[in-house]
Amino acid sequence: MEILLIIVSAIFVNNIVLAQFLGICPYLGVSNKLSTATGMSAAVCFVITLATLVTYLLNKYLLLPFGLEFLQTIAFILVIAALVQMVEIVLKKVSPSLYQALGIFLPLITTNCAVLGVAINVVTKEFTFGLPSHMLGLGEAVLYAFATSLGYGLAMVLFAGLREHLALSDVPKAFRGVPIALITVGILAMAFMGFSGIA
Amino acid sequence: MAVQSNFRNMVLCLTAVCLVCSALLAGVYAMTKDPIDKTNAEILRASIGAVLPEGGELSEAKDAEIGGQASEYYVLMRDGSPAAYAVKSTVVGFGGPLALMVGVTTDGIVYNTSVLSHQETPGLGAKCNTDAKFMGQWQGFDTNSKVLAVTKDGGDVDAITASTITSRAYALAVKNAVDFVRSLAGAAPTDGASGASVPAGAPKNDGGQIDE
Amino acid sequence: MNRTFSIGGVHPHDNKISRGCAIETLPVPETVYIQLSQHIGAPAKPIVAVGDKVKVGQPIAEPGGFVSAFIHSSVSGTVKSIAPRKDLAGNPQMAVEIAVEGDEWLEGIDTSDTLLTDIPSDDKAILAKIRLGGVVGLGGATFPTHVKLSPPPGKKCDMLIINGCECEPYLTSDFRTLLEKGEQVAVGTAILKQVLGVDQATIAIEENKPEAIAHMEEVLASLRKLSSNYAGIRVMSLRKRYPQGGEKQLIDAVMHRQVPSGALPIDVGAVVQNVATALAVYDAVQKNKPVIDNSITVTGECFPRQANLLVRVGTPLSFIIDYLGGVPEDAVKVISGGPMMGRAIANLDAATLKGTSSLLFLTAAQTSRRAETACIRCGKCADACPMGLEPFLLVRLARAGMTAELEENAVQDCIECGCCLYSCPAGIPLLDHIRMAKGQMLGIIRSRNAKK
Amino acid sequence: MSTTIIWTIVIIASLGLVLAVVLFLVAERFKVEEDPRIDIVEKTMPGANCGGCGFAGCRAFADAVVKAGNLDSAFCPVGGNETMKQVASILGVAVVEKAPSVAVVRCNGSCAVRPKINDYQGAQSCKVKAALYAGDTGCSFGCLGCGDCVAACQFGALKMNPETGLPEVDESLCTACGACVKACPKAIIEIRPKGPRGMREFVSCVNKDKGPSARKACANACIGCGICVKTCTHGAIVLENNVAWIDPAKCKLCRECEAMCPTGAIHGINFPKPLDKEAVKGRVQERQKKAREAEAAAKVAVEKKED
Amino acid sequence: MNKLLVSPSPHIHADVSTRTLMRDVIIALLPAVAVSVVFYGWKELLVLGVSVACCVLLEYLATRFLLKAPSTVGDLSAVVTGILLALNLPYTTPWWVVLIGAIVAVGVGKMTFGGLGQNVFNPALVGRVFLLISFPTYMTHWEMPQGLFGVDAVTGATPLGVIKEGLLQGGTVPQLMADHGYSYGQMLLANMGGSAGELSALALLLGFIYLLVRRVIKPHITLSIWATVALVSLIFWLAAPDRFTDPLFNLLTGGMILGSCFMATDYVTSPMSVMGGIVFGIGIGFITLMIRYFGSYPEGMSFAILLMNATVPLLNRWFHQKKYGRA
Amino acid sequence: MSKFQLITKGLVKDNPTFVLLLGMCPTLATTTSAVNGLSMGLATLFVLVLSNMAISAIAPVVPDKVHIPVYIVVIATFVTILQLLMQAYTPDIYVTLGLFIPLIVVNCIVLGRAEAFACKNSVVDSALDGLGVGIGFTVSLTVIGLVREILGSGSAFGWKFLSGDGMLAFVMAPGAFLVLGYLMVLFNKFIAKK
Ligand SMILES: Cc1cc2nc3c(=O)[nH]c(=O)nc-3n(C[C@H](O)[C@H](O)[C@H](O)COP(=O)(O)O)c2cc1C
Ligand SMILES: Cc1cc2nc3c(=O)[nH]c(=O)nc-3n(C[C@H](O)[C@H](O)[C@H](O)COP(=O)(O)O)c2cc1C
Ligand SMILES: Cc1cc2nc3c(=O)[nH]c(=O)nc-3n(C[C@H](O)[C@H](O)[C@H](O)COP(=O)(O)O)c2cc1C
Ligand SMILES: Cc1cc2nc3c(=O)[nH]c(=O)nc-3n(C[C@H](O)[C@H](O)[C@H](O)CO)c2cc1C
Ligand code: SF4
Ligand code: SF4
Ligand code: SF4
Ligand code: SF4
Ligand code: FES
Repeated sequence: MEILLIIVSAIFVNNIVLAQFLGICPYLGVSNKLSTATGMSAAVCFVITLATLVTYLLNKYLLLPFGLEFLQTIAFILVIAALVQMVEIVLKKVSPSLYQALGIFLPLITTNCAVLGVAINVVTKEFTFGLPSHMLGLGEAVLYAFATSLGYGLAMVLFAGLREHLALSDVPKAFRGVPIALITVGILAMAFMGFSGIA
Repeated sequence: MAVQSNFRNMVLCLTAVCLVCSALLAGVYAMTKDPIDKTNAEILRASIGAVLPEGGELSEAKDAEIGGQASEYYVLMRDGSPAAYAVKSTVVGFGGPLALMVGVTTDGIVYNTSVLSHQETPGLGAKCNTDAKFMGQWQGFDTNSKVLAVTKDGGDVDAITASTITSRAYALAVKNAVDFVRSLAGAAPTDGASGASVPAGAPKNDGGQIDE
Repeated sequence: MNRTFSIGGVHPHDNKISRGCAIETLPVPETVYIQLSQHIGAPAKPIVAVGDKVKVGQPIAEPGGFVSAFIHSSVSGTVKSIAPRKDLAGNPQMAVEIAVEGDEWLEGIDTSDTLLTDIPSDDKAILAKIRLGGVVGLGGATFPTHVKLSPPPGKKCDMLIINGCECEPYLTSDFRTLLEKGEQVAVGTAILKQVLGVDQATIAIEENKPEAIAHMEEVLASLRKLSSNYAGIRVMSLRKRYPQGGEKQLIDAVMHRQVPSGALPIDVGAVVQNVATALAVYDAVQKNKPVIDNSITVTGECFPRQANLLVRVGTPLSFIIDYLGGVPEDAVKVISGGPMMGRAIANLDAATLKGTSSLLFLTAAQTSRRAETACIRCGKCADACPMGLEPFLLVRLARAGMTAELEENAVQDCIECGCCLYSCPAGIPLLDHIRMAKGQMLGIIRSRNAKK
Repeated sequence: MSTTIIWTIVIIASLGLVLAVVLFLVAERFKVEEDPRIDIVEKTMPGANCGGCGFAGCRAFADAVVKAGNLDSAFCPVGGNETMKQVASILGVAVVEKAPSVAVVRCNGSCAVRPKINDYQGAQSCKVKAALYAGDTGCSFGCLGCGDCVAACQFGALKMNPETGLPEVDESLCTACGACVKACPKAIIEIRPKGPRGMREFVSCVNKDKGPSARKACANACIGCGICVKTCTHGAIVLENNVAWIDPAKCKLCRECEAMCPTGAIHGINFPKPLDKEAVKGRVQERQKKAREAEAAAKVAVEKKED
Repeated sequence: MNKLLVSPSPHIHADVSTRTLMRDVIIALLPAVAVSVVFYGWKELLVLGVSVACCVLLEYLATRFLLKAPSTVGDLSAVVTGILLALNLPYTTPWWVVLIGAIVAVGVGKMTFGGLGQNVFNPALVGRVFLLISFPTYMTHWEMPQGLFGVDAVTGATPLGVIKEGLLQGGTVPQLMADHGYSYGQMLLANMGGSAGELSALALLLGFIYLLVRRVIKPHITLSIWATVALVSLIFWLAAPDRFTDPLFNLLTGGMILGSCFMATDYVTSPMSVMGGIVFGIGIGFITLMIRYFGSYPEGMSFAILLMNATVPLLNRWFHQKKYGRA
Repeated sequence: MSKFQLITKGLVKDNPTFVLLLGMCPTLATTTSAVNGLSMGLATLFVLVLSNMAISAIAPVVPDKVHIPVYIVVIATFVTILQLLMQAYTPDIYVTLGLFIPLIVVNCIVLGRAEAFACKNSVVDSALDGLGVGIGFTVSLTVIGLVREILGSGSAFGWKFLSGDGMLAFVMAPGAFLVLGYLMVLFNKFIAKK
């Protein structure tokens, strides 16, 4: 039940894009086509989950013991940057086809604040999920990160579908492109508010 | 860019930059550590002070379980005996944890409350931290004569318009604090007074869930 | 419940107001203009010269390629010119101009009314007669019939369908042909059946023509008594729905088989021929009479006189119209063919072709297009499309020039039936755009196949 | 306190060290595989991706020229010689200059001179219209006026003139990409060399009908009378299928044909002075008379000799 | 006749137009409008009037000045939006809140996207949800007029709201239903409380049947919503009848009928193919129930429809009409 | 480009919010009121100026392949310094802006300026560039915050002119997107005049 709650909360209720405002730049940037959006979502899923795992451990076994919480920002971003690069290398070597599909998005992800945002959130924020508020354990943290990135993917794929549709519509000139995209996300965010309080 | 990369200068450069930066950071950290600690302490003291009467001597934080959660409280000593308690009480509101500091005098009267943190909706639940009428009613709320529940549930707490959930949570947090103070004093919890019932074995009642 | 096809379709009011008019023979005009391209495929090559005397039924042009057909003189007289002349769209087309002198028929043509029910047994000879008779499909596509009757080796025909649906509103010439020349159509069907080597033939008629259905059943019953050639031919009544007469829809309705995209009817064992084609086959094979005339419905509520006319090929349209009383004041559009698939005529001086089936006069109120407004995505076009396409989508893609997506969404399958444009509440010129996109797509597919 | 500071430095510095090593490996493993010149060439291209060069967009063009190593079969009509020079310098080859060209509309059957005989309802597209019938006017060759060419032009160089119902080319914007030529179902638009200072002489009609019917359909039609052919002393005019065409390579811009054309189908543009039709006509007639006389004289001479 | 008219085939057209379709929807909504005016009186008329007038005016202004095109108010779609928005609001909504709702519905939800046919979200629902979020007080609190069917209507809460509140306070469903005297017959005829569109299921169903008979809409979306709601709530209800409301209750309360018959079926914002429509309906039914059962809003229909609106482009991509002669 | 242009270009021509579409997350998340927007803008400005200066100083000696990590470290350092300072001296604002302070590290504006400008220009120019872009960002955020505050809370810079609430949607997530979308249209139409 608790696992279900974490998942539902992360994907729908506290959707990372529509409710938490993280990772908006690539969300607006690479959602023009459904195919790229899907690729980007998959890449984000992978990186967020992995980065959270690594930074969680880094925080727990390196920063906390030495009382260095204030280094979270700099340490996390360094690790994330390195991680993304490593993923790129490994992917290119191990599975060129996957690299073709996802690799091109990896550089974009370094400056995606969703990755750092989730990593920091997981180690600093208290979560409730209808339970006493608490910090997340490792398993929960990774699950939360994964579900959050699924939420990113969901928002991304929906949005890409909408944008592909809008690209073929007669949107007034002044609104074409980013403005109509923003307004569409606005309404989408409104619809997602319907999930609020699901617990 | 000016410099051609090779193994040595890459490693050297990055390490050097890290060294310099971390040194800088460490310096600033050392510089700001005291002010930060002081600010945090001040915030805490301010929130405690706001809910307790003037005068007397404040104790260090003491750990306790309040409303089923690990929390802390402070004792205001006057003339060698406790005069009032400042209790940190956390419950789940509409949008997430709602943390209050509740000042309760030994005779079970709420001196004042203040919101430490909340995640309620702006314009609705968030008014628990801004609405004068709602906040004012806690000063001198006598739990011996009044019932700590919103009027809708048969209590004496006037809810924020359209935010019964937040108001209920608020009331519960105060009640938890008062109950805790009473248990310190060995008195019966307010449940008896209010007549509200806690369903036995309700699944999440230890989580500060509003289950009344 | 009668059978019908399984996807889409519409129910326009059938308006068959000329159904009661018996076929009458139009007098021969003073001059005819016989176009050299009256069929799908390469234009025919003239084999007469200016000044030559010709007789009725004399070949004046020979096929210009494999898919092409003979063309015969429909009158007797002198060849005046062989030159470009504006066709009914106003585009110049090569045509043979013949000044009429008398009505002298070529020897060997049987002009009597005797019904000949005995079918020659030599299939090769029959095919040759059909070819030499210049028979082409008269159901609209004017595809040379002898080509259709020679299926590629290895492909077997299970069912011959004679298309008597005439599902277009207003048209009645096939109906009148069935009523008045039912016997000849039946014999023609038997000939086609024999050539194709099939056991089964179905004469498919929509239920709104009960007289024709009854008549054909009678005719077949009596013919069956004469010869075993007529066994296996039956009449099937179909529900009234446009475009039932579309080849693919008809095969679906009659045989419950669907012709795969890009394939031919023969790939699912079907050959479809129009009623008038069957008659033309009878004439060519039994009577040695090539295609020199055909029945044309002249109709329209605003038109003073409804008629079904037997018209010599090459008769100027204006001659027909004047014969019946001239163009009415309130008509704004004259259509060759039915209101759903016919072509609007831009030039009334043009002459009839073998495939001309009707002249329809419509008023502005009847035909004007609605002003185009935004697509409301009601899906009515998709519901109506008998090919299961999504016209609203095709048009969006076509306007954005998204060729790959157009192919994915099967624009090339469109049969141009017009159901989509007919149904659209927003007045969007769906078919106009789809037709263009389809043409472009077929070009792309063709050049791709050529490369392979 | 001081341990915190030390650990800060140690942890961040070692993180940096590890990272640097990793990045070095990245740098080692990934050498540039693609010819970097492709990117550079692509950047110099105009980026219109119009396909006017015959390749599938600017990138494909860049790829092709870099791989070929020369510019023999490639020319970007949009960027023109300017761009080609830059590309050539990137590739280190010489460039052959091409005469700058521009689109020319070869129909001058404005609404005024070409009466309508049909009305049209349907999608406003020349292609749709052309597939349906010959056009609203008696001329089955002329402009249909729905502006497919205008829509095809990415550079905004074409505009419909509502008065004439014909498209007009803005020469300053036209890049001679030829998109309009492909779009026009009536093959009316031609890409022609711009000519010295933009001066051009061309037959603004493509009607292949015989004289009388062409004339009947449109007062400005080329009726194939051949006067221009006879007038031109440079052999620049060809008459084929009842319509004349001026070969820009041979045309010397004397404008005599323009003056002589009985229907005004020949147009000269960008000439500094308006054409004094009568004067030129007189001059030509004079010359032709002389020529005829000379010829007659020669004939007489020949006859005499024979006698 | 001097000039022949030439156009591509076909040369005749069915006699439906956007305007006649919208007119039919308006006719279909009349019973519900009538019932609501009878029950709620002039206040409801005011809400309807402001909503329709403002929607139409805004569409007019937007087409003329934003799109610089001929006005499209003649197609009546703005009237439909106006009526549906009004039916989605409590009758006590102040006029200026209705005004804001109409501005958001037509201005943001429709005209920003380019007007009729271009929008991706249901305009009336964009308006309603915006108001719900912005003015929760007005949208969830009102006084009841005197009941006509002898029902003591004192609380301002809808049955869904009452049950939600009651459950939060530890009540059980059967007990709450009995306490408030809810009966299915009353819900079908005139279910006091809530917005005008929640009033009478019967009046709405009447309109729905009219639309079906006139072939304005096909029933697949509506039916799949109903089926999903019935099935899913049946499962929950059987599992815990104290905690979860029963299928009939869920079908008859809240915006279920209005939403499933009139709003989920909006052409513009629903999938084109039948299969897509069924999936769309299943999604709406499921999300509605999840919000009703587990969310903090008592009613989830509007959110569910808006959310599924967002999936329409994907559904249109994944589900197509069955094509002739293709596997 | 003159020094004056360096400072003013961020307002219109290279406006990071409306033209370059960078740093969208803080733009949307922290603009619930004019003051919040202003604070976020200033915080970003602080990091921008300092990191631009630092990076332009060290750029000549940074090997090409590690320049991104180096820049990130530099930026992260300034962000952390900012965090510490804010915690110490402006705790209220620190709490309000929350997560979005550390996220300045990944704000594409900061890294973008480093890459596009600082590493090729002098320290002074880089500082001015950071200042210019930072001012553009600050002004944009303040305007967005102001609009959202007026519509959502019925107040401006904390001064309440409506007794009740505004339209709450504007202080929540949907309103952020909507306001940015419509402001962008107005910006393009009336200010940038594209
Ligand atoms: C967007 C939104 C946010 C809400 N936020 C709160 C809140 O923060 N606190 C609260 O008690 N109720 C909040 N509510 C209202 C509850 O959903 C519910 O309607 C209300 O608490 C019922 O209590 P009432 O009896 O005061 O109407 C919110 C409602 C909406 C639509
Ligand atoms: C290029 C082409 C080739 C054809 N080849 C054959 C054929 O080999 N066998 C056959 O039975 N029909 C053939 N057909 C005829 C078509 O199947 C069909 O009968 C004809 O196009 C008329 O159909 P319609 O009036 O429904 O359009 C061919 C048609 C075309 C256009
Ligand atoms: C939409 C559509 C409707 C058609 N309707 C008829 C019809 O009513 N009667 C008919 O004989 N042919 C009709 N045809 C032509 C048939 O598809 C087919 O070409 C013809 O029956 C083949 O016979 P033929 O080769 O003898 O002409 C229609 C074609 C299409 C595409
Ligand atoms: C069957 C039908 C249902 C409609 N439902 C709605 C609706 O729920 N909300 C709305 O704003 N407009 C509705 N309209 C009107 C119109 O389609 C809608 O405003 C478009 O979304 C505007 O582009 C409906 C129209 C029809 C024909
Ligand atoms: S014309 Fe083509 S797209 Fe339109 S209904 Fe007919 S087959 Fe379908
Ligand atoms: S019928 Fe017309 S309005 Fe309806 S979906 Fe098709 S194109 Fe759009
Ligand atoms: S006018 Fe024609 S050739 Fe010139 S730029 Fe436009 S499309 Fe290209
Ligand atoms: S020039 Fe050609 S494409 Fe252009 S409007 Fe005329 S006919 Fe159409
Ligand atoms: S600020 Fe750019 S992704 Fe968040």
